[in-house]
Amino acid sequence: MIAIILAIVLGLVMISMAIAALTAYRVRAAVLASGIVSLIASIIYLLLAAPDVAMTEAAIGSGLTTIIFFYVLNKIRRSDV
Amino acid sequence: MEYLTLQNIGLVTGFMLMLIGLYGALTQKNILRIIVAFTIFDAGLNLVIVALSYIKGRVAPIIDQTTGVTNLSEKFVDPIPQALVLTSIVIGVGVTGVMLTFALRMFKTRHSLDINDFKQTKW
Amino acid sequence: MSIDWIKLLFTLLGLFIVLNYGLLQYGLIRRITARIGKRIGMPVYQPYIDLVKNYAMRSQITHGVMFYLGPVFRLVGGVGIFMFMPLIYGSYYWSNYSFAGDVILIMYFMFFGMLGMALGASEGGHPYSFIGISRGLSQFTTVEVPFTLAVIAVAVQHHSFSLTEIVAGQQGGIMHWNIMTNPFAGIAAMLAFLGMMMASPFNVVQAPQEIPIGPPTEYHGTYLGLLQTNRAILYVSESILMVNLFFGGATNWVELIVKSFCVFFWPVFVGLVFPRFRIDQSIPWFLKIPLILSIIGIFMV
Amino acid sequence: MVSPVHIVSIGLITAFLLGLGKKSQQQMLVFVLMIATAAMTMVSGSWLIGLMTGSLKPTDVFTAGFKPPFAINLRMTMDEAVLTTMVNVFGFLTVIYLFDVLKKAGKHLLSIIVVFLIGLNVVVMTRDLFNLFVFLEITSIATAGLVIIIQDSKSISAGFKFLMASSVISGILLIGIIFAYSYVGNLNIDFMTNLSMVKGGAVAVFLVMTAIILESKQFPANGWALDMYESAHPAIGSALSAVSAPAILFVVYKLMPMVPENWHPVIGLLGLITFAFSNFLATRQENIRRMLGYSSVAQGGLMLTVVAMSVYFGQSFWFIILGFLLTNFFAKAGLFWLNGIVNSDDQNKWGILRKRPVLFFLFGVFVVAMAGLPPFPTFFAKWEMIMQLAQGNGWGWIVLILLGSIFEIAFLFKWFGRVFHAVKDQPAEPVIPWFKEFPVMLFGAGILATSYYFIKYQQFDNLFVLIPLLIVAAFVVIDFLPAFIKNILLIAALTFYGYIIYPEIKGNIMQLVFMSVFLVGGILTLIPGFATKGTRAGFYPFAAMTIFGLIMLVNPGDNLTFFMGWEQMALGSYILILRGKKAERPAQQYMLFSAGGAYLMLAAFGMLPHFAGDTFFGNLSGLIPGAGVVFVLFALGFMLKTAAIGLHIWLPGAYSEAEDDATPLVSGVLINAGVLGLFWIVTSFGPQQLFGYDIFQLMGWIGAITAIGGNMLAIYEEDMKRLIAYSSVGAMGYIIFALSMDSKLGLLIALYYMVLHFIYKTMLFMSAAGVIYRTKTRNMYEMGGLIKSMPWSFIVVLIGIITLAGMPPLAGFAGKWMFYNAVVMKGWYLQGTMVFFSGIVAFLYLYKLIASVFLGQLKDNHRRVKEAPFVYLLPQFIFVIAIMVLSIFPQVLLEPLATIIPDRVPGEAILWDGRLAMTSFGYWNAFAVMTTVIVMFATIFLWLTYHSRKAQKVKQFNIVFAAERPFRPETTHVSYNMFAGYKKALGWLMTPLATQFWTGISDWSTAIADKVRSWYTGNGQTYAMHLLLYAFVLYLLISGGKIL
Amino acid sequence: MYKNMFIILLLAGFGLLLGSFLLTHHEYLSLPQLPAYYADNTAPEVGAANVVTAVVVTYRGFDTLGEVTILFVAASLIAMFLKHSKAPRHDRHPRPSSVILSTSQKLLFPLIVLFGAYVFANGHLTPGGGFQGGAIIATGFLLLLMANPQAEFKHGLLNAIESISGTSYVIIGILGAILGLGFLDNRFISLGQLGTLFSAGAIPVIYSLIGLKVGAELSNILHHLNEVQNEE
Repeated sequence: MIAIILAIVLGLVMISMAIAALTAYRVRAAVLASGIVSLIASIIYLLLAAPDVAMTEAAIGSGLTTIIFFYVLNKIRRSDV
Repeated sequence: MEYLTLQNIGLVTGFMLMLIGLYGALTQKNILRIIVAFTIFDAGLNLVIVALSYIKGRVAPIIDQTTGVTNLSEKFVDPIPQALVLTSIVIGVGVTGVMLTFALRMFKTRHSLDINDFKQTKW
Repeated sequence: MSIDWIKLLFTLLGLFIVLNYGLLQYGLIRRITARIGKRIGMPVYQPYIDLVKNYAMRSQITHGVMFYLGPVFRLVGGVGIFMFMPLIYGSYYWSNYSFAGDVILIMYFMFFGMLGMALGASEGGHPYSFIGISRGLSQFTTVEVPFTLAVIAVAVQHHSFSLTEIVAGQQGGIMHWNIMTNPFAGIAAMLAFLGMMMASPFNVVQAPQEIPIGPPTEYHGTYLGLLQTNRAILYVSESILMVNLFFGGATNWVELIVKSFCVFFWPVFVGLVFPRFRIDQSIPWFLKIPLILSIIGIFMV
Repeated sequence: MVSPVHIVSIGLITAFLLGLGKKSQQQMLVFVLMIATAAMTMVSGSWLIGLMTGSLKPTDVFTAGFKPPFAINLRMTMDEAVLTTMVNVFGFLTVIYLFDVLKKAGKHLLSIIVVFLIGLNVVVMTRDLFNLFVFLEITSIATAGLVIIIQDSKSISAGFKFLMASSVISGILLIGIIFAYSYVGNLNIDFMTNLSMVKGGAVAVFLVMTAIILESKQFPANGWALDMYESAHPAIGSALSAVSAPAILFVVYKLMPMVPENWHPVIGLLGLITFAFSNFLATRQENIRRMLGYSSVAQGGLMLTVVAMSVYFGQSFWFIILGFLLTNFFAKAGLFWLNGIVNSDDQNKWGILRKRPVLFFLFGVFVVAMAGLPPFPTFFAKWEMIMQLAQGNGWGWIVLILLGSIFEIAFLFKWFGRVFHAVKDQPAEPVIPWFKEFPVMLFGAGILATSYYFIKYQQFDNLFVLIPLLIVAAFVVIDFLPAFIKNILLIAALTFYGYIIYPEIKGNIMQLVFMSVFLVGGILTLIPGFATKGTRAGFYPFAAMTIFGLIMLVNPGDNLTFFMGWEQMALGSYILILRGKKAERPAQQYMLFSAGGAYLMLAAFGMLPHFAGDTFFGNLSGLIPGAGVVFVLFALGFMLKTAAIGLHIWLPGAYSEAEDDATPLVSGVLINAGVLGLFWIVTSFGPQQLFGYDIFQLMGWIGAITAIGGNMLAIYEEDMKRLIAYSSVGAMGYIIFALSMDSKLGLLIALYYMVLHFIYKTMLFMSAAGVIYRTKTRNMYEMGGLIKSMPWSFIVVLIGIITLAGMPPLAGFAGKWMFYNAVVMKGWYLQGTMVFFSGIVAFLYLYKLIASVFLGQLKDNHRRVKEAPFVYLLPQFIFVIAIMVLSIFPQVLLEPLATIIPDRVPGEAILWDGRLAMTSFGYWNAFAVMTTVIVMFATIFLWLTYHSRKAQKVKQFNIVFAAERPFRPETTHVSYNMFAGYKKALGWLMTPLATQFWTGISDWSTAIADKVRSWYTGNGQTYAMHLLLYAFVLYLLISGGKIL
Repeated sequence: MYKNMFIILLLAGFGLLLGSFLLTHHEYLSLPQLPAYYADNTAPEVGAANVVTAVVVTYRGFDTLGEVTILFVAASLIAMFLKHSKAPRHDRHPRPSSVILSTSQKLLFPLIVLFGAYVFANGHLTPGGGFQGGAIIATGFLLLLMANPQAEFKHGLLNAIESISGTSYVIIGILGAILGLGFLDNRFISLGQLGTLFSAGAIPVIYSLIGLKVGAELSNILHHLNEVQNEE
């Protein structure tokens, strides 16, 4: 039951983060938000008995992707990114 | 209440993320945001897949002391979707990386990140 | 095929009669026309004088082969129409060479002379002859339409294209004439006949300087003589055609001459009354009234 | 035997090892790549050969050693062998073709290329759904990498659009896969055929299928693909088109077993819509690469249809799909590669190819093959497809296919024509490296070889199909010889062919008549060719093709041969017309109308088996319900060739702009093909009704109007050849009218006129050719007085026009006489009068023709003009003799012709009493008329000659002119605007309604195409949305609005 | 705006489609045949404790090969796309990294790499494997980059690692086909004792190679992104 409540909460946070990612003023924030979405996803994966996936998501989906994003953002120096 | 299972929560959340991601991909003007939206779509998709592998009350498909070596098919969750998601995540990062490089180059050619500025070819 | 020499003789005799008749008729008509116009006019025998004079002329020139052949074609056309037409109903010897073909042959043979003449005149190179020819051909195309329809109407009525048959069908009194049994076709044909004769009001084709038919400026001497000969024969032949088609034909020479004279007088009469049409007026005219009449005529059958 | 999996391992090892390479070793790396692709080719090729010869059995490769569904398995059967071989051969050639690019590009590109090939190979071979997904992704990313070989802003943004689209597609696919898994519990295609039966499983099938269909670039959700085609390097475009698309379609094929039966037509229809619309839009394309892109997409659509309907097509499936697949493979790749060689998307720049005969020839081969004309595989595939569809009453489908095909022909031949006439001020001798030429030539050889096997597979009658084709091929090969040798050879070939064919057909007078018209016409029209100097490259193969195409029509034996002959003739004559100096547009029109007619016929051929079984035309006499439609389609098809009014606008341009001495062939001879067809249907169908209306009645009116229209239009022509051309329209109207009377006399007239028209029209065109050859102009107002320098030509024209006009005593009168009898017997007075009127109208233009060219004043610049060359005159006088014989003894022709007419046809025939022809209405004795006229003529002529023997010849300037030099000299020529009065009076009759109509259609289609293609906004996002929209609509179509 | 509404409608339709899945789908009560087979037979057949790993590396090893290839082709594409500018170095405006970063990097990098190696080498026993391990290694590399943005890396080394590990992977796959039962079969090396490091036949080898390769590829991507000329 706790797992379910936790899952619901995490799910809601994910969805709101996703919406935040689309509405954020700065692209950086959007990228960060999407990184958080991935991160939370990896927690949910743990709840769903998928530790392998959780690790991968955390390392790649959340970590690396965000890093690559920031690299690119750094290369594009603009006020609104 | 009977629908309020972990799997269904995962599925619904995943679907929502997919839709949000798609909406973003179809409405955002900034190329980088479009890519962000696609990653959200991917995340939702992966969540759906993993959620499908889940069976209530079972454990991760890894043999250890707690599971023993017998009757594993009644103890484990489905390993296949998990394997698929592994692949899917890696593919996702590959595609995202490629798209980002494209975005970088597109920005270099036109000094813009607006998707509407890249309509050199049409009709 | 053995040649029937006696028939040939009769045909030539007929040709001679028709030639004389044509010349006299022409003179007479000119005379009458002049009288109506309050002029004295030329003597009736004037065409003979013209003819003889022209044949006797000595200084002759030619622009080339086709110029030379033009009058030949023309006269062949005229004589041909005569040759292929039965003159007197019921007479073997006076049926000429009508065994070679029916009314269609005659209708198409009219073009023969015209074409040759047109070509001959063209070779002269004078622009006016081109203009005249273009007018003549233009008008002729539209004249032929109602006429052909009328002929078809008659042919259908008698179930034959053969002139002999058609004449045969009209025997037995004036009420059997096609002009009576099928007045629409008859009238249409008579209107078309006006154009065929190129008489006023449809004589813009022959308007003085632009004349391909009749004595043009280019043609003189023998050429002109040939053309005049042709005119005499052709006009009479066409009249006879009309007689055969619509006025019951003729069983003897007198009847033939009387009838054809009357038929011939019709365009003269009209010409005296009406002013000349321009070419672009005459074309639609032929495609209106005569055409409609002939169509009615054909559906009457 | 090497396991197919080693295609992958070889490739991957190469790809990975390439990473070790250094910059300085780049050239070596390229060779390594070459060797690797060659090795891959050998593996798949050896499987292909092994499977074909039967030495190998179809195999499954079990990866990891577990049987499916426990592990992924790759399959290698004939299908996979073909496709992987295609992919790998193509890869090998691409590496060669891109040699210069790759030498500079760096090792990464090499890796990407080989990974791309691996991706495609596995996509073809794998039987696992998720594995398919993975390798599709590989292919996608590799494609994105290949698109940016040219790193310009266009290709980069196109690549990005592609990535967006493929993200959406792969999302849909993955969702579908996962749904499928959750329903059936495994991922192997062979174990989920029952997927759609499971409750909810249809959704999974739908998603997977939709994704694959979207991946196959179906209209209209394919903007991304088009942009890619437009901006990518041509070699890459060719890869996308030639191997990517087939691989995806093969996936569709693999997945079809799990698709419910009732979806097949929907998917098929979507493919056809793509085919029709993409081709339609391609007509508006100026950019070559984008046009080829549209074309590729269209081909993909067509193949999707075939694949989707594979169950329906049954036995013929492989034949059809291979036809499309291989043609697309060879031809599209070849065209893209040529684009790379020319290195320009501007059609006018393609003139470079004209300097390279071999490349240009291959270009033509590719275009023709794409367009689906014989003898290339698409032609047979399309035929078979339509026959199959017709059996299932798929008329709507047929309409779409034919529409698409006609658009396809439109843009392909527009392009071809443009290139043919491209300005030649290109760099003198373009340097084309061997490695660019080699693949093109190889693929050219490939398509020719494929065609050969397709023809062989059909098992045609050798004498009527194979020998002609071989002769044509031989003339292609010997095209470098001087013209006169080829001329002799072709005439000899035709004569010889006539010799061997005669025993085959001598029992059948109809075939004999048409065969002799085509053969004799062919030979005689070739004779003037002796006057040309040089090699006259490209003329003889197509002259041969035209003539032999015509010959194939005569004794076809089956419908396919007839149609093949028809198309072949159209193609050959198209080229002959195109060779004219200003013939680009007319030839294009000609092609379009020809193709339109051909496709109408094709549809009719599809319907025919419903009524007649498999036999050629069969016994169709009597009223069969519904046969009227077939009849109308055929009639329209043939009347397009005979240029019935409304369908005639291609004719004057095509005939007049063709090379002068080729015109007699394409007009006088060729037009009889239409007559042949019409005669065939009229006799075999008999009277038919359409919606209760008698079709013959309608045809009669069409004929009458055509006769008037054609002749009316001829009157006002200032151009000699156009005038004669319009006269052909009129004559054809006459024939159509005669045929539609459906009486013994009527058919006889048609046949007689066919022969006669052939004689005098060929003669007139040759005469015109001779005049034009000498005067170098076609405008009649620039001529005049040529009788003096060209008397022989004049005589020919004079006889020609007397015959044409139907004046006694020449042969034309026979037609007129029979005509009157027939009309009166039939009772079609009004139509008859119209035709008659047209006959008189003919006098006007005939007079104009002869008078303004040969009579009147000689022009200054023509003073030194000589008589036309002997080789021009010779055939003309052969025709003159023929006319004379026919004039005196018409029964020589008329009696045999009368035996052709079947007994079924009502009405009375001509009775012959010696030389006297009789009907119940009239009579006519040609001999007597001729004799009389000759005697009269001779008498008068001799008398005149005697009388005016001293006539003095007048020189030209003996006539006084008084005129100033006007601004436009031609306006003072008497023949200019000659029948002005007539025009004023009857000009309204020739309001160019037909031209307006067709121009309108063209304008409208342009406008619509512009509207439709504005759908492709160029915005990647919009394209992504299209994908979803497409999926949505597809869902509605499949489900009918209900939940699946 | 209408366009957005339209897209929302479209997505609503898509959502309905997905929703219909929720309606028809039911959570498994027991595993279907195929995953049940994996669960039961992984240990005896493949010898891996981690069933997911067994599926990834052996049963669906071909997928994984593809996956590696995807990363490879993506890395190649990025490398090709972001060719190093030929502009001289001094054009750039170096921003020295903080002292903390540069010192911690020296300490952390080996640790991170070691951890990554641990993750992939134990992939058949515990959660984790080549991809995760590779990503971790790449993170270490990232640290390196951040500490020395201007450092000249021998990406030849990265390339060599990538190439050799990739090639070895394929060769092991071929060995599986020759010595074992099929391409990528892990059983040509003895399966060993379940649950120990040297068990599960070739799986640890393969996963290590994958780990190395993925690590090298991801590092390469980061490296190339780092090298690309900064936008003015």
